[in-house]
Amino acid sequence: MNDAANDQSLHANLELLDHQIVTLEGRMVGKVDDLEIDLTSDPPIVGAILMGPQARGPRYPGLLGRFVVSVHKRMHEDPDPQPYRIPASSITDITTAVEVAREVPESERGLGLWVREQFIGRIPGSSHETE
Amino acid sequence: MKKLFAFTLGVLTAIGGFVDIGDLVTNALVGARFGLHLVLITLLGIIGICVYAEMSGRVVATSGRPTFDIIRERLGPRTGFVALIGSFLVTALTLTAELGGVSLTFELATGLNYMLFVPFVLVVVWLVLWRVKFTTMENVFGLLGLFLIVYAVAVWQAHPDWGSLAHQVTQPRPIGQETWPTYWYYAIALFGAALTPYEVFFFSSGGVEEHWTRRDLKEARVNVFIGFPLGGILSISIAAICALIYLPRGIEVSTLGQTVLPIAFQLGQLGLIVVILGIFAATFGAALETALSAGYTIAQYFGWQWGKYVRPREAPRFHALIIFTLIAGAMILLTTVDPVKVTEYSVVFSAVALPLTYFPILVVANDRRYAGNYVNGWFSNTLGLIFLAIIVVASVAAIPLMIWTRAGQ
Amino acid sequence: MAELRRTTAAAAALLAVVLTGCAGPTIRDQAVYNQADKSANAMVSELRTVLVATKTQLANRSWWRYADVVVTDSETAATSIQSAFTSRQPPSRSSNRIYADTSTALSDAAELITQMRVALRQRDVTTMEKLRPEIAKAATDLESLETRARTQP
Amino acid sequence: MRLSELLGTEVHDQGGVRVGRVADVMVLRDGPLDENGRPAFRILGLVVVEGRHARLLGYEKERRPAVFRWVVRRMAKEILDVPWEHVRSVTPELVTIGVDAARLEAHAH
Repeated sequence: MNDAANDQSLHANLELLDHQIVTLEGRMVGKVDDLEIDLTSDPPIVGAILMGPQARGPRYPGLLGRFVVSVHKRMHEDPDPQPYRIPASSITDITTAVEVAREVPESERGLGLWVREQFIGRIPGSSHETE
Repeated sequence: MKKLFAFTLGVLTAIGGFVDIGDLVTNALVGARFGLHLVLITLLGIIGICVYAEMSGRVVATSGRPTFDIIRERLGPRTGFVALIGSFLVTALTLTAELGGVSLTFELATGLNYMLFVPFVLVVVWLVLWRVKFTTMENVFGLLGLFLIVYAVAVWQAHPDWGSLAHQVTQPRPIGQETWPTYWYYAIALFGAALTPYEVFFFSSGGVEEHWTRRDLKEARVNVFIGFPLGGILSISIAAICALIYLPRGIEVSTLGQTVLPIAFQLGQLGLIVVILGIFAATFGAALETALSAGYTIAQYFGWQWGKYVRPREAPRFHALIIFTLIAGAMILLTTVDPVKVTEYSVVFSAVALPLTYFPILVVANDRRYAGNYVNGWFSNTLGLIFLAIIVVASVAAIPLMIWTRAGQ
Repeated sequence: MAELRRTTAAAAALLAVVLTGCAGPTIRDQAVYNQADKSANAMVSELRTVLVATKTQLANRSWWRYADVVVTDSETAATSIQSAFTSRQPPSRSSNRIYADTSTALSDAAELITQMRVALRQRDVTTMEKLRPEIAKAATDLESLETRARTQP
Repeated sequence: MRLSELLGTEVHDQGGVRVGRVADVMVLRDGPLDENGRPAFRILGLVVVEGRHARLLGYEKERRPAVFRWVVRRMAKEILDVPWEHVRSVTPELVTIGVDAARLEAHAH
């Protein structure tokens, strides 16, 4: 646990929102599309990172935002899809990126998973170690 | 050996990135109409790309954040989305021009219509992107692209009146029937050709692909300050040879065949083989860079896993984006649109898209959390601000000038 | 700033027509001269490209397939320059002469380039060498026509 | 509630006088321990900006290049720190605070 992260106050909008989320091994999980704030708890806390179209959509102006949200809702299996939620407790380090523990990169769920299984994964050499 | 290979990242980014189809066509076209009266603008573009790439390189080496990560972090999703759409369209347009350029080199070599080669080029470009390692890809096209030095050799071998060439450089004004609006239109085209956004997207994302750390910073700077000026010298030689051979004859350049003719005229068959190979490498390398950059921009905006340093299975949407953009580019070419015309428009739209991607980098290069103790000093900030002003003016003036001069007619 | 002067002049003349209600000869003439100037300029460029390409090939400094691509490109451009000119500006009395001279000069030039492309494809060096001076002359004729069109009004 | 709903919300004091808009939320990881034994991200307070269209772009703490900082600060007019204990009520449309703007300190970092 990086001590610097917790003894220094953070600007949530500037230093958390829209930042890249990475796993401990450096895999990219997604962006901090929004933050869940719990004002009822004492003291009020930032409860979780929210990710995905349901979190990002409302932040776009008017039509574009509603479009993103509604298209994702129609394409999604369950009727009322919620944003993907990463509890704040699994944040291990905050630099210019937000490092989280035990997180499933998007290529193993949602659209990323579909593209991997139905498309890229089927092309020969897709598990070829290029580097 | 890693040192030598890492050095070629700068060379490829300069040759492949700097001298691509946009530089080739624009410099040939400008040389034939304005002689060297626009060289000061090219020099400005070279300094501009050095400033922009150096800042991006410094930020990625110290914080690991490539350009489009920063754009969304600092500008937010909305303004970032505008920058994304602009940059992606320009990058896709440039990719189309590069694919056209590669196909045209096959036409020049075989005499067969370039359209026949477009599907073949599409598959080969994708295969290289899919299987060839990032470093190997750089070395091959970086070194092959050096063949474009044949333009400088041709200028040298033409024994020009160096005094009159130098005189033209110091006289930045239109000549003959050319008018000021056309002069400024081509100034922006040259500036856009020298400072194409995808070069910086590729350069900074390449820093992540190559796992740069602070230790690689010095090398990255050497690559920028050697690579891009080298590309710049080649661009100026292209303009110079066309000025020497075409200007007195009243020939205006509108095809790749004409861009290459002065080399054959001056250096013969060997020169022609070398220049066609050099253009093949430059446009093929640039096709790889623009295809990757199409993936980099969108993946970095949404935070999806990207990069050739991971197995394709682990970056599915990144690779899907590259495939769709390549196919779209090829389809545009198959509508028989003139690749040279596509190139002319791509460089002007590059100038339009620049400000929104350059400004956040200038801001973040001053932020200690991103650049550590390599933050901008007063010199880089002064240069950075001067070029921000130039970039904004060029971006605002580009479209009106394009309309006024009917794209330079 | 020739271009700017010309466009503002044309705009002013157009306004005059609207006000006076009659199509004076000046606007159509101006357009014909502009078009003659531009088309001649473009054709000279294609003729000279063919000269450089054939000179290079005859001196064995390129290969036949490459020279064929360059000359064929010039031929395509030449035919479109010629058809663009003839199809657009109907002449008025005073601009008739320059219109006629330009159309013939353009079609002769396009014809010469086509003959050169044919000779080149057959690698018929003697015909190529015969055609080159004719193409050179066509280029200089078009250049003088260009200056005539530019200094006409 | 989501952070994006709080950002940009108008801030008035209890007398209904406009103080500004929420530009950022300060957090510190020293809250009660969560199930992984890590401290929670406690909300320290709000950063409130007086200017209507101000975007701080990091210049609430950055200093260079000076011209950017000057422009941001001019558009922002005031950048104030509102400690959380002064916040009386929070809705996505309005935040009311229990102290008047004059007694708030400028945002320091």
